[in-house]
Amino acid sequence: MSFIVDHYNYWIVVLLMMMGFYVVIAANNLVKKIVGLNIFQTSVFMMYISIGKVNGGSAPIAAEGITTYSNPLPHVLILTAIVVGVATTAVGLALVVRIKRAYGTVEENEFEDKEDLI
Amino acid sequence: MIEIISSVFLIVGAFFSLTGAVGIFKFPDFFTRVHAASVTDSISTILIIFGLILRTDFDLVAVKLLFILIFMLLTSPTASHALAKSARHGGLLTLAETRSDKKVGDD
Amino acid sequence: MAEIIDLVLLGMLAITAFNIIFIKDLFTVVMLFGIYSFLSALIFVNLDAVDVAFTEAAVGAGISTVLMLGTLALTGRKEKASSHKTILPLLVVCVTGAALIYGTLDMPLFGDPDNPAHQHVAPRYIEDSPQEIGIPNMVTSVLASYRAFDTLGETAVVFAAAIGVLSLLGLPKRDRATIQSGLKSHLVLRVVAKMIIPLIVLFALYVQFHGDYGPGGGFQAGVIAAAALILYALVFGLPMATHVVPPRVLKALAALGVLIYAGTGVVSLFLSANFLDYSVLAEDPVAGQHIGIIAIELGVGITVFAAMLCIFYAFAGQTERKNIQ
Amino acid sequence: MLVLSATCIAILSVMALALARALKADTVYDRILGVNMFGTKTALFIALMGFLSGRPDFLDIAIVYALINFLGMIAVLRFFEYTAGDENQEQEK
Repeated sequence: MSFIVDHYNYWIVVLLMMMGFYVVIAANNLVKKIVGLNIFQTSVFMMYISIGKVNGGSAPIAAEGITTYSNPLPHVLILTAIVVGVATTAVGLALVVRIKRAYGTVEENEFEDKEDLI
Repeated sequence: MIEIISSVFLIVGAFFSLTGAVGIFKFPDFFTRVHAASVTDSISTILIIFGLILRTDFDLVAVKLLFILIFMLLTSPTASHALAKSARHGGLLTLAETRSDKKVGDD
Repeated sequence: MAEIIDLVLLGMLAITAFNIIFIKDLFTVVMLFGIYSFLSALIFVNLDAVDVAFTEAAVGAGISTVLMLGTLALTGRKEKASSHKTILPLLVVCVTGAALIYGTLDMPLFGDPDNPAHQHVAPRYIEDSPQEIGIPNMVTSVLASYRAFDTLGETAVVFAAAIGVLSLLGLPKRDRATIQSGLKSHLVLRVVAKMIIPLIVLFALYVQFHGDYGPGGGFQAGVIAAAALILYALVFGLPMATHVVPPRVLKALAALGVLIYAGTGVVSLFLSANFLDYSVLAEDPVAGQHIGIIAIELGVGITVFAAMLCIFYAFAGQTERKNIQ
Repeated sequence: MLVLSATCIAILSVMALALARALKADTVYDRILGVNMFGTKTALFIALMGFLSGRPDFLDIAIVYALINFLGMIAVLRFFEYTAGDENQEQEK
């Protein structure tokens, strides 16, 4: 029982990662692929934050009467990663818009028929 | 004493939000469902935030809670209104209208 | 109680993600993705990462959703039936997942204070940073002082992403104000938006300068300020927004933010210290650290604000262009 | 403390119901309604959670939630008005 309690967080995070990964490789639509990529990315964030958690700890902002704090280092790494993540998502979406304009479709399997258009 | 008043506020607020959640499943058409969601949203926000304010020392935290209250009271009904208006604009009918349409169709 | 909340939230997260896989209507997918971001931010709050939750709520749920909706407006909202075989991806995913789960068995226990991750530099940050840097928010001190190089890199990445989007899509022309846009028929919405947009800008300033004492800082403040203008553009139309904050100014601001950040480092170089070592900026090292952090947070805030708004303008400009054609 | 926990659980179940509504909806408007309700309840939940963990000074996050929820709603409505025109044109063709 305690084994499950000590690990369930990691398992659900891995499950989420699998779902995101599946969408990225199985989906045909490029926008959906980007959504999948974001799910994948969030699961990685959650993994980091889970590692940073300390039982009985509190948010790492110093206050009177609090002695245990959670680890601030993963928070810093993930905070910047989120902003960079949305910036790269924006670039990805911009590419999708351009692909739509060039090929008239955002479905992966429909590009093959239009390769001669390039 | 304050603790008890605050508890009453919180419990009544939680009750109202639960009724709202039941409402969005049980009511027959979209417009009544918006009604259920938006009315209970406002009242439960007011009650819960007041309940929480009574638990503070009336410092910056209370001011922030008041700010949340004002913000939510402005935005939540506006969003509901805009959504209902948009649905109406998009051609969604109320239950009564759907029924009378059917009658006309039957005739 | 915290464990129960954690479990329920993770469960809802898994259900949401599972539904995203199968839903073909991309509009619904994007809405569910918004919920997904909200939920993950809630989990971050529950795991004590308040700063991260702040960022995820503002960036993930806000900006990402708006940009994805903008893309959908251009590319269509229905996903066509997939021609892929699903067996192979499923196999790959299951093998990867099994390997990772096998890996987690050796991971340190969840929440264990003796976890190796808490032994290395973290105790120093937790014990010394309030005295050394002089601000209570350890995340801000690590972000802006101990790991300032890293943050400079991230700011540059955000700047580069804005350049990338602009070179792919281009900014809207300023004097195309003749097109009708915005939510013209929603009178209540327009009035309320007018009332709350100043409040949002005020809140952004609060987050910017209160980031040393509570959750917040340049990244979050920049995004919130950008959200205020995005709201303005959505309600009153893009031409009005570009009238208020012209794209030309945004380009300059995005560069200016990075310049302020790097400039702070150069100033400390000239005062014969290391790059981005703020202790020399004032006579008292702690006061110097504080000045440095305020300066670079300002740089980060300006860059993030300008970059996010630039990206939004680029997408919105595309949709308006499609409207004309 | 007990009352706070009970309120938390109540709000959590409301969130679950709103999520169910967003997942299984008759019309797309019902879906948006579910998402909107989810957002407002999340903001309340954050406020409650701060009091539950004994550090209520993190209410800024609840403000951000309320704000972003509103922004998302407006973006969705704008998307609707935008694509509605498209669909009409397609029908005319």
